[in-house]
Amino acid sequence: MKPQSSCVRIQKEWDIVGARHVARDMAKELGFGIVDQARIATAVSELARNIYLYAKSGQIIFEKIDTMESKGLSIIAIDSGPGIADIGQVMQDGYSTSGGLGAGLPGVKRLMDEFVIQSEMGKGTKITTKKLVR
Amino acid sequence: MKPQSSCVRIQKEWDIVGARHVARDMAKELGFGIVDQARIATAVSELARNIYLYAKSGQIIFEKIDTMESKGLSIIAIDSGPGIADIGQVMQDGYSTSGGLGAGLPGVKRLMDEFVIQSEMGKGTKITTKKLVR
Amino acid sequence: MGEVINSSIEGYKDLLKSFIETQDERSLYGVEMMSKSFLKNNILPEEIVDMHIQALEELYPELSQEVKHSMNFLLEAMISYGIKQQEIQSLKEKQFAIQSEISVAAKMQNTLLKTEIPQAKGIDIGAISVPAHQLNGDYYHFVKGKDDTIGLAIADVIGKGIPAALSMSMIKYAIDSYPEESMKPNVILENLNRVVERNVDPNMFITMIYAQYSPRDNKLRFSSAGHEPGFYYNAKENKFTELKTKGLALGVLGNVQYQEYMLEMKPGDMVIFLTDGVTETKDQGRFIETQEVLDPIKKYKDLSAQEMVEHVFKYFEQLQDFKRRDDFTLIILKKEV
Amino acid sequence: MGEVINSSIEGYKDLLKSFIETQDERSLYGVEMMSKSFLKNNILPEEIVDMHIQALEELYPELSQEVKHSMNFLLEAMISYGIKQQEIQSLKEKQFAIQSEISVAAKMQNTLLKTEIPQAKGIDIGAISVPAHQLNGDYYHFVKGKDDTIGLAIADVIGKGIPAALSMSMIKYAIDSYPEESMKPNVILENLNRVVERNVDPNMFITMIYAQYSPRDNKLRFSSAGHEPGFYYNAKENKFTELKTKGLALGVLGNVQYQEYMLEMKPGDMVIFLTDGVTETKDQGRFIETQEVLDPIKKYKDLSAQEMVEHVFKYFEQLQDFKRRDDFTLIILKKEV
Ligand SMILES: [Mn+2]
Ligand SMILES: [Mn+2]
Ligand SMILES: [Mn+2]
Ligand SMILES: [Mn+2]
Repeated sequence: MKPQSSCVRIQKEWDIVGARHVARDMAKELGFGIVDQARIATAVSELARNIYLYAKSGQIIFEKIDTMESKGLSIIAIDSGPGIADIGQVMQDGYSTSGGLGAGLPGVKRLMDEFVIQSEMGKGTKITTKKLVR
Repeated sequence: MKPQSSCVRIQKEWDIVGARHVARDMAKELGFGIVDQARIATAVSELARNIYLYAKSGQIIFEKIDTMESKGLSIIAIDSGPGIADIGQVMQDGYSTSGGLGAGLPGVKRLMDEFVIQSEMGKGTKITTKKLVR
Repeated sequence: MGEVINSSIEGYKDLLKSFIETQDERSLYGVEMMSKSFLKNNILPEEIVDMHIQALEELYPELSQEVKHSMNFLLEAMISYGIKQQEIQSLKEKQFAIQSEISVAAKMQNTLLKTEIPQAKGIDIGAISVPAHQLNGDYYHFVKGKDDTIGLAIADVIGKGIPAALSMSMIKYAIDSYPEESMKPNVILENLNRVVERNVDPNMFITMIYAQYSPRDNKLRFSSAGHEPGFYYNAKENKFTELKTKGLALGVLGNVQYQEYMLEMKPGDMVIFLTDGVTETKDQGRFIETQEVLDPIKKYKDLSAQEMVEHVFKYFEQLQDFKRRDDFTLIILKKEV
Repeated sequence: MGEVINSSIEGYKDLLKSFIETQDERSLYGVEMMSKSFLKNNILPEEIVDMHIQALEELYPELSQEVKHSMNFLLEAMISYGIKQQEIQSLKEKQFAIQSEISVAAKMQNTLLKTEIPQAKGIDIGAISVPAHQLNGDYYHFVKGKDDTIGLAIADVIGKGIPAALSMSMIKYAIDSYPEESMKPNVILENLNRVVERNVDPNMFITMIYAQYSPRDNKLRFSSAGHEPGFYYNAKENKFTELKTKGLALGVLGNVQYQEYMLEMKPGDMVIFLTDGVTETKDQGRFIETQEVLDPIKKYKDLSAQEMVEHVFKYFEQLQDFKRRDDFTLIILKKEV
C-alpha cells in the first residue's frame, strides 16, 4: 500500500523538484486529472521555492484526504523563516509583480481549493492548502 | 502574379469566413508567420462580424504594402451602419464584456500594428488597420 | 519580443526533448520557470504554442501532418487568450495610476485632519480613527476654547472612500470657520446642517455628535445629529449606560433644531463616543451586541484613555480577523480620580 | 466549468477533425468563436490544451507517445498563464468599485460647485468648466453682493483627480464662510492663503484670481495668486492685452500680501479669465501660443458671453482631437454696449 502521507524537507533548490514529484505522484494516485496534477505541482513548486529562497529551510507535508465525503490532497508548508509582515498586501493581485517573499501566493490560492496562511514576524509561516478531486 | 488588393463584401455570416480566407492567404504570401497569420485572420473576423451584426452590409478592403521601407497588409473596414456614438467608451478595455457594437475593437487594435477609427452617427464607420511583417 | 522567443526556443526544445525521453519532474520544473519568465516578458499564449510547434518539428522532422495541423488549430484557439492577457496589462496600469492618486489624497487627508488632543487638568482624553481603506469617511476634531472648554466633534459620512472623503473635508472647513468656543453644541450642529443640506445631494448625509466639556463645572454638554449613541460610565455604580439622544442626521432637512444634553462627570467617570464602524464589528459573520462593545472597554478601563482606545481597536481588529469593513473611530474621555 | 468543457469537447473534436482533413477557414472561424465562449466561461488555457489532448487521442488512438508527452509538457507551460487570466476578474471588480466611487464623487462635486452666474445690468457673463477626467481640480464661483458688486473666483489646484478634488472642496468651504461682499480681493486671497498653507502640505498649492466688478463705477478690481494671466479687450482700440499680475500661489508661504489691480470697463470691453488647461492646449503635439488662445475669442466676440465660452471650448476640443489633458475653465465678462 502506498503511504497516506509524506514529508519533504526543503533546503536546496533540488528539493523543490523532489516536492513537485511527490505531489504529482500522490495526485495521480488519488485520481486527479492531468490539469489538476499540473496545478498541484505548480502550487507546491511555489510553496517550496518560497521556503528555499526566503526561509532557507522548512518542510512540506502531504496528506491524502480519503473520507466518505471527500477525496483530495492536503498540502502544508511550514518554515521558521522571517515571516510575512503584511499578509493582506502579499495576497493582493499585482503585488506578485514585485517578485519578493510570498509573491507567488495569490497564484497558489487560485491553483488550490482551500488556502489558509498564518505568519508571525521572526517566527515563520505556515500555509495550509487543500485540493479536492472533483 | 497575385493581386495587390482585394475587396470583400460582407452581407451574410458566410462572408466573414470568406474575408478571413482572403486575409490569411494574403498574409501568407507576404511572409507573415503563422502566429501573425492567425492574428490577422482574427482581426478581420472581428471587423467583418461587426459589419454583419450591426451595419448589415459593408466591405473590407485588403491592400498589400510592399515598399522599400515596409512590407505588410493594410485592412480597411467600411460600413454605412448606425455608427458608434462614443468611440472612447468602445475602445476602453472592459467595455468589451458588453458584447455589443464594437465590443471586439480593442482586441483588433491589439492584434494589429496600426488602428484608426472614424465614425459618424447615422452615417457609418471606417476602420483603418495595418500590420507589418517583422 | 521576437528576440526573447528566439533565444528561448532552444531552451524550450532542450527541456521538451528531455521530458519526452524521461518524463522527469525536473523538466517540468524547468518549463514552469520558463513559462513565468515568458509571462513577465509579455509573451502571449499563441506564441508559446508556436514555439512548441517549432520545437516539435525540429525534434521530429518526420512529424505527421495531422499533428502539425492540429497544432495550428490549437494556436488559433489561443488568439483570444492572448488578447485577454494584454488587457490585464493595461488594466493594471490604470489601477496603478488611480492607486497613486488615492495615496496622495490619503496623505492630504492626514494633514487636513490632524487634530491635537487637548491637555486639560482633570480630564484624560484618548482618540483613534482608522479608515477601512485608505481614505477616511469618519472625522474627529478637538478644539480648546479660551475658557478651557474642550470642544469635540465626531462624525461619520454615509459611505466610504472618495465621496465620503470629499464630504468630510466640507465638514472640516465649515467647522474651522466657526468661533466654536462661543457656540453651543446644538447651534454648531444647526449651522453645519445648513451647510451640508445646501451643498450635498439629499441621499448623502452625515451623522455627528458635538460635545463640549467644561472643567469649571465638570459638565459635558452635547448634541447629536443621528449619530451612533455613546456610552456613559458611572464609576460609583460601576455601570455603563447608553447615551440616548434625538436628532436628525446632517443634510436630511433644511431647518433642523437639535437638543442639548448634559451630564456631570464625577471622578472615575467615562464618556465613550464612537462611530458605527466600532459597533458593526462582525465576529464570524454576525454583528456583535451592544454589550460586547463594552467588553474590551471594561477590560482596559484602568489604562490611560489613549491606551484604552488603542487596545480596544486592536481587540476588535483581531475579533474580525483584520478585515475592516467600515471606518473605525473611538474617543474616550476619563474624568481623573 | 467541468460541464462546459465536457459538452464542448465534442464540438472542439469535430472542428479539429474537419480542419485536419481539409484545412478550411470555416473550422478556424468556428474555433475562434468557440475560444471566445471558453474565455467568457472562464475556461483556462491549460484546460484548452487538455481538451486538445483528449480530442487528438480520440481521433487518433494510435497517436505517438512522443506527441502525447509533448502535449503534457505544453499543458504545464500554460499553468502560469491560467493564473494570470484569473487575476483579471478580480482586477475588474476592483476597477468597477473604484469607478463607481469616482462617479459618486463627481456627482457630489457638481452639486457642490454649482454656482449661478449672476445677472447684472450692463455686464454679460459667461463661464464654463470641464474636467479632464471625472473629477474637477479647477474651480470657479460667483457671488453677488448687496451693493450689486459681483465677486468672482477662478482657481486651479495643482494636479488633477482625487487629490485636486479634495483641495478644491477646501477652497469652496473656506470661501463660503467669508462675508465676501465686504472684503477686498487681496484680503480674500490673503485669508485663503492662510487656510491653504495651514491645511495642505507644502508641495500642494493652488493658483487663483479673485475679482470684483462694481456696476457703479464700472471698475474691475482683482488680485492674483500665481494664476494664469487673464486678458483685457479694449473695444475702442480693438486690442487684447495680457493682464500681468504679481502674487505667490496659495499655500506656498504662510504670510503673503497680494496686490490689488484695477481696470475700467468701457462699453464693448471684455475681460477673460482662464486656467492653464486652456492655454496648454496642444495642437498636434506642440503647445499653442498666447496669440492662438485669442484666435477663437476674437472669432466669436460678437456672440453672448455664454455662447462665446462654449464655442471657444468646442474650438479647442477639436483642435486637440478631443484629448483633454487638464481641466479647462474659461470665464468672460463683457461690458454691454
Ligand atoms: Mn462612513
Ligand atoms: Mn460608518
Ligand atoms: Mn489642476
Ligand atoms: Mn490646470
